[in-house]
Amino acid sequence: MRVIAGLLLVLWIVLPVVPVLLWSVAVQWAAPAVLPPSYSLQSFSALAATDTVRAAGASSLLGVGVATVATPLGYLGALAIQRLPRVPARLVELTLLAPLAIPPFALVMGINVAFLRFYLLPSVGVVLVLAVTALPYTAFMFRSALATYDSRFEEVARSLRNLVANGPPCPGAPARWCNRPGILPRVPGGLGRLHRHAAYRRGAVADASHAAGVRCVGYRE
Amino acid sequence: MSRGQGPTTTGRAVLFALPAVFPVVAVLGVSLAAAVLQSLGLMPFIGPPSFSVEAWTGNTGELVRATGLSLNIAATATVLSVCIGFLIAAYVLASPRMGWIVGALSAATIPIPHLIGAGAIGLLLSDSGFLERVLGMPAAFPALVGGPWWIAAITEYAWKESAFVALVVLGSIARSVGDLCDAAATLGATARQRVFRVVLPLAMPSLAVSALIVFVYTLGSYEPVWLLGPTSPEPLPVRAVRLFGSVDLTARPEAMASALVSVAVGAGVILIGILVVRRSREFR
Amino acid sequence: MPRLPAPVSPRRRAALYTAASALALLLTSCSGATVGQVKSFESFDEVRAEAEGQTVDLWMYGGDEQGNAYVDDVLAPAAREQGVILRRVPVADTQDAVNRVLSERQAGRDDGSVDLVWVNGANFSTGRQAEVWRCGWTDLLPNMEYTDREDPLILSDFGTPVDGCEAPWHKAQFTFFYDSEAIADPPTSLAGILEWATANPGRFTYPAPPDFTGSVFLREVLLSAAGGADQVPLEYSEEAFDEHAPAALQALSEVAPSLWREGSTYPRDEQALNTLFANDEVDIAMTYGPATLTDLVAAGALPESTKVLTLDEGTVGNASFLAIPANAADAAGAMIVANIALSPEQQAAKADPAIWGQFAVLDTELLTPAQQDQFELLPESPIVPDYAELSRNAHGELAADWVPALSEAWRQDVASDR
Amino acid sequence: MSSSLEFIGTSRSFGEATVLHEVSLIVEPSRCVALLGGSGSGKSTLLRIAAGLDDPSSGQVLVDGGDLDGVPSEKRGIALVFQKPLIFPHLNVVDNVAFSARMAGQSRQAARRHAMAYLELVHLADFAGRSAGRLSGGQEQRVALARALARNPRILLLDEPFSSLDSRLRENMYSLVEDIRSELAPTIVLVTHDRREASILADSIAVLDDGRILQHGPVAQLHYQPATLAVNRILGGLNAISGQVDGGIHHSVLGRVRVQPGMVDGPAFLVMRQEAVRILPAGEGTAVGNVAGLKSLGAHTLVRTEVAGNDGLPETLTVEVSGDPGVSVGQMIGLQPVNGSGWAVIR
Repeated sequence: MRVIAGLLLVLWIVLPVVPVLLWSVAVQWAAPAVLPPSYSLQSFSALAATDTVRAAGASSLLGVGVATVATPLGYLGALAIQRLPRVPARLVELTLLAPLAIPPFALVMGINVAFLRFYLLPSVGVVLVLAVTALPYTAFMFRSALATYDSRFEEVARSLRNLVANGPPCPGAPARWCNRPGILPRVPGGLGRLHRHAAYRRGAVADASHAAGVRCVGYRE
Repeated sequence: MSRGQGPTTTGRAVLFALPAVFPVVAVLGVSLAAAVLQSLGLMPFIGPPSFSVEAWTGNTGELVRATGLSLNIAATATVLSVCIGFLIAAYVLASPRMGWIVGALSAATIPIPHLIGAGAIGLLLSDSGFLERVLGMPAAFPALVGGPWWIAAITEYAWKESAFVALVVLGSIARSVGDLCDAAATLGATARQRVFRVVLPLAMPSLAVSALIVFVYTLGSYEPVWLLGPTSPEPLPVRAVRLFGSVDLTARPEAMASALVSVAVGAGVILIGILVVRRSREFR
Repeated sequence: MPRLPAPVSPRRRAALYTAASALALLLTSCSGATVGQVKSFESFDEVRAEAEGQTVDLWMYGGDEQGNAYVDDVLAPAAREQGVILRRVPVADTQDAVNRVLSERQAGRDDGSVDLVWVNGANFSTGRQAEVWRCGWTDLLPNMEYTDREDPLILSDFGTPVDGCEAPWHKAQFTFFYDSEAIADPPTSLAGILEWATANPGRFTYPAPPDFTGSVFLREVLLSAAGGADQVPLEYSEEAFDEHAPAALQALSEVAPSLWREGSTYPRDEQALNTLFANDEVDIAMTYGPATLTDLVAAGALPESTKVLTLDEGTVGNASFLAIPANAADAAGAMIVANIALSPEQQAAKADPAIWGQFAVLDTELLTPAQQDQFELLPESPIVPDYAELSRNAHGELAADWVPALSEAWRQDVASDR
Repeated sequence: MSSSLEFIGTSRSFGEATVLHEVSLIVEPSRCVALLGGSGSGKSTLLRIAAGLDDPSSGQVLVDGGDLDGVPSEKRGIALVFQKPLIFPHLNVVDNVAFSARMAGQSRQAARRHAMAYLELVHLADFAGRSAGRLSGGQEQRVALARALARNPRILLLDEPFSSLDSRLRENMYSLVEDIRSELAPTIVLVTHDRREASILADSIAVLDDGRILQHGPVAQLHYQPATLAVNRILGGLNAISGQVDGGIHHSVLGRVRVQPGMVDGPAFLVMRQEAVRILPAGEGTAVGNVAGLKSLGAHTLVRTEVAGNDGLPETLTVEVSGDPGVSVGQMIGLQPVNGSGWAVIR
């Protein structure tokens, strides 16, 4: 029973990819042939073409650019939401959520002219728009990361800073921890979460969550 | 909680908020303002600007129909994504070996763009597509791509977004759910009961949030409905993009009106969603 | 702890002001932006001098692999020999390039990123309305001498006078093709095709307008329903539309239940129609670029039994052009490219079915014998007859304004019906 | 409703590492056995195997003589209280306690009524409507206990349930367990690393070390008659004096001490609990020691003495004295076992 459920889920996930994979090695493949009559790796040679390589490079650069902008901004936004009084915090929260509601095509249709008018480099404009659409995700990921930290942590950091201010060196902790309490000590946590997120994307999630949760339904297999 | 302790902390917090808030407000503000102006005929390509609500009132029936269709597609896709996503998550938690495979495969589909996903679903479900060929080209093969029920488009959304839902759910409960399931088992809960009486309620908050995101995303997404839907009727994004790209320069205001309706519906859904989630948390 | 109301910090206020003034700037100068005076050239030598070292961005539909390869491998090297770097910018729809130019004009930019566009009649007309094209430059091109100045296809584009605002590139003839294994005795007129479709339910369809090919089909039905190409005025008017469109729409509505999928949906574009044809779902298909058929059959994308179907009453033909936006940053370089593209060598290379197979716009009688030989020696396509045969009884395009009007009417009456 | 629980040759390995080595143990109905051992000794694994949350690599688990192999956790009728309370966050207090009854198919109302009785037992009836997040640690653990008991388990397994509580709360929990034992008389297996807790709560203690049961017996036996040096150490015994047994008498720096009958002749350690030695003025007692150190335990003091006998190397002997020991470092004192005989172990 459980095996059947698993196979169905695998089928659900994999089936749409199958024709794509087959087409990628097919020379020609007209109906009603269930499988391509002949195979070739020729289409993959296009991967080495300069156009493809350039496009891949541009995409990667764009991705890196957007991540570089959206990650720290999201972190700062999350920090602000955590520290601001209730009403302004809500406002910031809603503002950072707002790009979710706006479909990218609508965003681009409207802003195109403004970018041109301000002589914004096209690449900068694209990064800006994509970063804005990515902000809801980074901000809220950092928010939940920060929420898991006890506020006591902040108090410890604060008392450490007082120690520094009053003379004695910060005991046992690198000086940078004392100088910027509440910021640096937390970043690794947030980044850790990011890394975990990245790991999820690579499929490692199954492993991690598994160790924790395998036992849920069946204790034996 | 120690938040908002006096003006200096608040001031610093405002400073933190600015770099994130400013670009959002600027980009959204400018693009929405430009869209509103264009929809009202105040930013024409040719001729002097002249105020007109024609783009909004000229074809209200079609605008309403497009909105209804978009809402229907988004709602169906969201329900499917949430159900299947939860099943995937529950299965990953439940089965040691197979679960690992299912989880890894599911997570691997997340970086695939919707456009590619739409192409894949098209190859799979279209007339004389892969599925029909595998089934031996039956005469009764239903019109999935371009059919009246938007099945291929909705399947594409469900396929891509169920993986997203599963990822969010696993990320939020994986740490606590194992122990709680142990506790439930020793309290007499069967496997089924553990899934629906423990895992499901635990996953509820992340399911709600991901449902909201999926709904708003599918509402405003263009490629899958354009590639996999029928020629007519049109959902909002398809209508907006078609009019935006029309050779008829006077169609631009209507394109903007369609886009703005899509924005308004998305914003409305998010607001309602936030209220509902808040309310249900208070009731607990 | 009681929550304190947040004081609006000066910085925040400053940010608000910045945003507001940015918007204001946008609003005050949002319309009627005028592009700076277009620099005109007195002679082609002047153009040559200016063009040296320029990089020309040619925006063109990117979905035709043979066309892409021709530009990259044949045209661009020839341009480089004359000191101009040619860069191909692929777009999904030619209107995207026009939109880009329009947006730049709206933003008052005179350093436009589009230098050269492969336009079709509808886009050209749109751009003319908005006055975004540079005009009066084609007479400077030395290679224009090989074209027939009286050729109506070159004088007007979809009913819009060309006026030296675009340089001809190649000719195209709307063409049907069919699967000779499925149809032994193909119809020979458009009315015959519709009859055949009714008699063979589910075996025919056409791309949904506003797709380019679908729009052409619509116009052909309009002309056929009106009793011939000479019955419909080229100029668009509401009266002419109301007189002739209903019959065409009725014919399409009547045939719709017999189309593929009972006409409940239509293929999105020419590629989608080709896929249906290749998968043996329909037996007749159509294209405005018959040149591509040879390669598609050779590559196996279309069955070997594919045959061109010529109509007794002829089909619509046009020339496609290269246009230069008025705000192009590298207009001189663009002219150089347009001139090279018109050269007999390039036209002959492009006409080779193995390269692209597009019909030349040159008048062979104006060529030297050596140049004529280049065309004589071109291999013949096993699928596509020569231009003379394809364009027999051909008629010209209706004015561009017919295009959106027909598409919209089709969407309302035919597509939404089912 | 109480049952017996029996492990027969239960082993468990994870890959290369073997956590349990053929553990055999019998727990009689209504008795309370404490599994005592340090971290990593395998005691929690043994409980998880009993509860069905883990499978033994080999061996059997029997309840009332019936083999549990293949019986899923939820059908075993064995409740487990974990180190963490593991309160269901989506349910309030009473619904947490009512969980097992709901899973068994009872109506919400009946399940809650049933649950209230157990909340009263743990003195939390007033908190029934409270959400799970708003309880203190001690309250959470009491809810967990009530929730486990509400299942009417044949056997109750407690996996260090009180280790995270402060000492006063812990005392309260001990008396709560006493109440529960006298009222419901469940069979209990308690896992703990705290020998005091084991001694207070359990009828017998099984000492687990490195996946093996070293000794299982009544509390007093474990303390005064340990089977090995390790058991002595785990139960807090500080003294092991090397020497020789000859004819039932142990010879060492402490002199001649009568040991248990049946002890074979040869080298052996004399184990003598620190509480079982008395300090006397110098010159009295069976041995003479030199006070080497004093360590206060509050009301008690540990006096570390060095004893040098006629034969052999000097040995350290620690004595636990209540109140002020009245000695100082460097002072010579006399030492004497409280009851004239001692207990010898070979290793």
